[in-house]
Amino acid sequence: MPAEQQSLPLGFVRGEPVIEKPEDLYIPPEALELILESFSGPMDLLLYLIRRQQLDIVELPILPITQQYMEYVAMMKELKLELAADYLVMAAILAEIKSRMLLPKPVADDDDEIDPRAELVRRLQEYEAIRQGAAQLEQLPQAGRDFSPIQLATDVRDQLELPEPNVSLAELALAFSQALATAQLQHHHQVEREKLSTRERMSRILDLLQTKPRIRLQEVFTAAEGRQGVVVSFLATLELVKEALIEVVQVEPFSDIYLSQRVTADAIETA
Amino acid sequence: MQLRQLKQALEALLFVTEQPLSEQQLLAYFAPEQVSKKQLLAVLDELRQDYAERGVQLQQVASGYRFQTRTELGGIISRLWQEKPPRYSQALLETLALIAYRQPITRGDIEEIRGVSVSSQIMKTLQERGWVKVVGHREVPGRPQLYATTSEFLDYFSLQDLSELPAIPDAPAPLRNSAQAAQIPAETATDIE
Amino acid sequence: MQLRQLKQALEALLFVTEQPLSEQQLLAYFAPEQVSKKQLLAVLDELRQDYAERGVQLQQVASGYRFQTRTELGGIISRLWQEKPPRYSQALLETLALIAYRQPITRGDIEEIRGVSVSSQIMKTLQERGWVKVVGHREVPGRPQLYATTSEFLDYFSLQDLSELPAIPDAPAPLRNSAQAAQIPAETATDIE
Repeated sequence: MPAEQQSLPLGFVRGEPVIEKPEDLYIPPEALELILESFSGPMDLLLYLIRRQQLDIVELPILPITQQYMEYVAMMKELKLELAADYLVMAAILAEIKSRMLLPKPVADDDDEIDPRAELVRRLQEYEAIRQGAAQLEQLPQAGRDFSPIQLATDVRDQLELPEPNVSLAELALAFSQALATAQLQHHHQVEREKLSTRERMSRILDLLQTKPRIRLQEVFTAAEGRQGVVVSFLATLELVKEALIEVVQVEPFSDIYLSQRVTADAIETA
Repeated sequence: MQLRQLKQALEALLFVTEQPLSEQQLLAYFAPEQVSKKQLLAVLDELRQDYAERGVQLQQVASGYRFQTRTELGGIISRLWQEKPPRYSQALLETLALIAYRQPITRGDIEEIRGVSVSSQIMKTLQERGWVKVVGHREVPGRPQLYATTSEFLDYFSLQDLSELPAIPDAPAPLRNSAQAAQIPAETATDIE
Repeated sequence: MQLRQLKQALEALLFVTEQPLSEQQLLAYFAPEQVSKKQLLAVLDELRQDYAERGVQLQQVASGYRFQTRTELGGIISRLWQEKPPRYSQALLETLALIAYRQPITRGDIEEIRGVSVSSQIMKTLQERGWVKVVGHREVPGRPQLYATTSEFLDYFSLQDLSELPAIPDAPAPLRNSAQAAQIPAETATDIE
């Protein structure tokens, strides 16, 4: 519909017509079509007709304006522009005002008789103000057209460490007890408590075996830990053997004892 | 925190964030450093001055502070973009202007002044761009939606608030009682600013 | 083109482009303004100096020039993306506790004790956190992974070794009253603190 067509340079800039309008009607039809399509609606056309005569809106010379408006509407029809109903509504309003203006004024009676044009004049004034607003918006700096907001890329984000959660040791212990309690309720079997340090040492030995396929038994002992440390390491080794997590190999009596990962092939065979 | 360090951090921060940062956001950000509002504003002002003559500038818009390229460079910078920035139709601009200048406003009000029915496409575009939103209903039969502009609208046009919109004539006084009802929101809008 | 304008345009350009811009790209960009290589390099050098002490700096990298935030500010800037500390679920805590107290342990062991399956997400979270790692496989069909706690785990809880984990009282005899059973560990927790 023509009312929503993009405004063309032939139309208005800051509310003023840029081109001289079809005073004589000998404009090539294509150009005329452009002009007609450039009106954003009947108010736009009406305003144009008034401004063309360099008149003030309040003077609204209803007779000639109505006539010209009808001519334009006829041209639009002729050019088979898809004529918006809105143009016809305005034509009806103009016709109504015209007829009321032509009626003889009732004598005396009302001082508060309202000029039939008044409402249309008010609308035209407001429309003109808004046209001005639209033109000013268009001229304001626009993002992407006149400037770009800046967002620098940064790799700082990659350096970000995961935030530390907030877990206390007590919570952990509690969670363990709860897990055990659940286990007992569900399975009715006693979960044995074992020396923690032994379990830790078991992990450490397994971890060591991740890096080397074989380690000497001596390597699991640390002299600095003293007797107790050695005992813990030894118990851990025995526990690992018992749980079939490692293998202990001694090639001949009194030679070095080696700990190694269980060979996968074994597992497959036993499987 | 040293003032010099605060200035550098603030500057870097405003360069890397996608959205403008408000005073409140910045104060919250620098809370660990116990930066006062007075310090913050002083440093922001210094930065603004530092960049006054540069190719990028510190701009205060509705939703906060941001760096943006100097407006006068528009053409030379936009060469960078393959696509031309959108040109908005007269119909869209008039609708937007009505909402901006006369908010809160109903679709009926817009149609009355423009003399054309408002295309749904235009309202959709304006809402998708985040420039316009529904802020309520007018308590008349049908409870039509009332539209107003958003801070994204102001940000887009580099404005801090509606009072920075270029002035246009006030809406003319209504004639009849029925028209008067339609006029009230326009007056309210001026107050809202 | 005036040198001042070139400097502003160049500056703005380097700020808006996502990728670094090489000398060749910049020369091509300013071809309409007939900027010489000598001019370009001089202006780039000026910009580099202008920003030497600022929060962002002009850096020359392999593929060209770009602005980037000052390295020293990494910590303060990264707060922008800092997430809130996660809150861990009971399931995760119990899994972690079982790994800590019963390591090395397989997922199957954990599931057997807890009576429910252990979600992969939990194992992933614990490993990403760096608290838990795979230390081997149990040589049984399927070769399930054996999990153990790490030294980061000990560090986080300020423990020297696992023997410092709070002692858990001998698990209570199975009770009919499940509520009572659940109560016991709670009391234990208070003692530990």
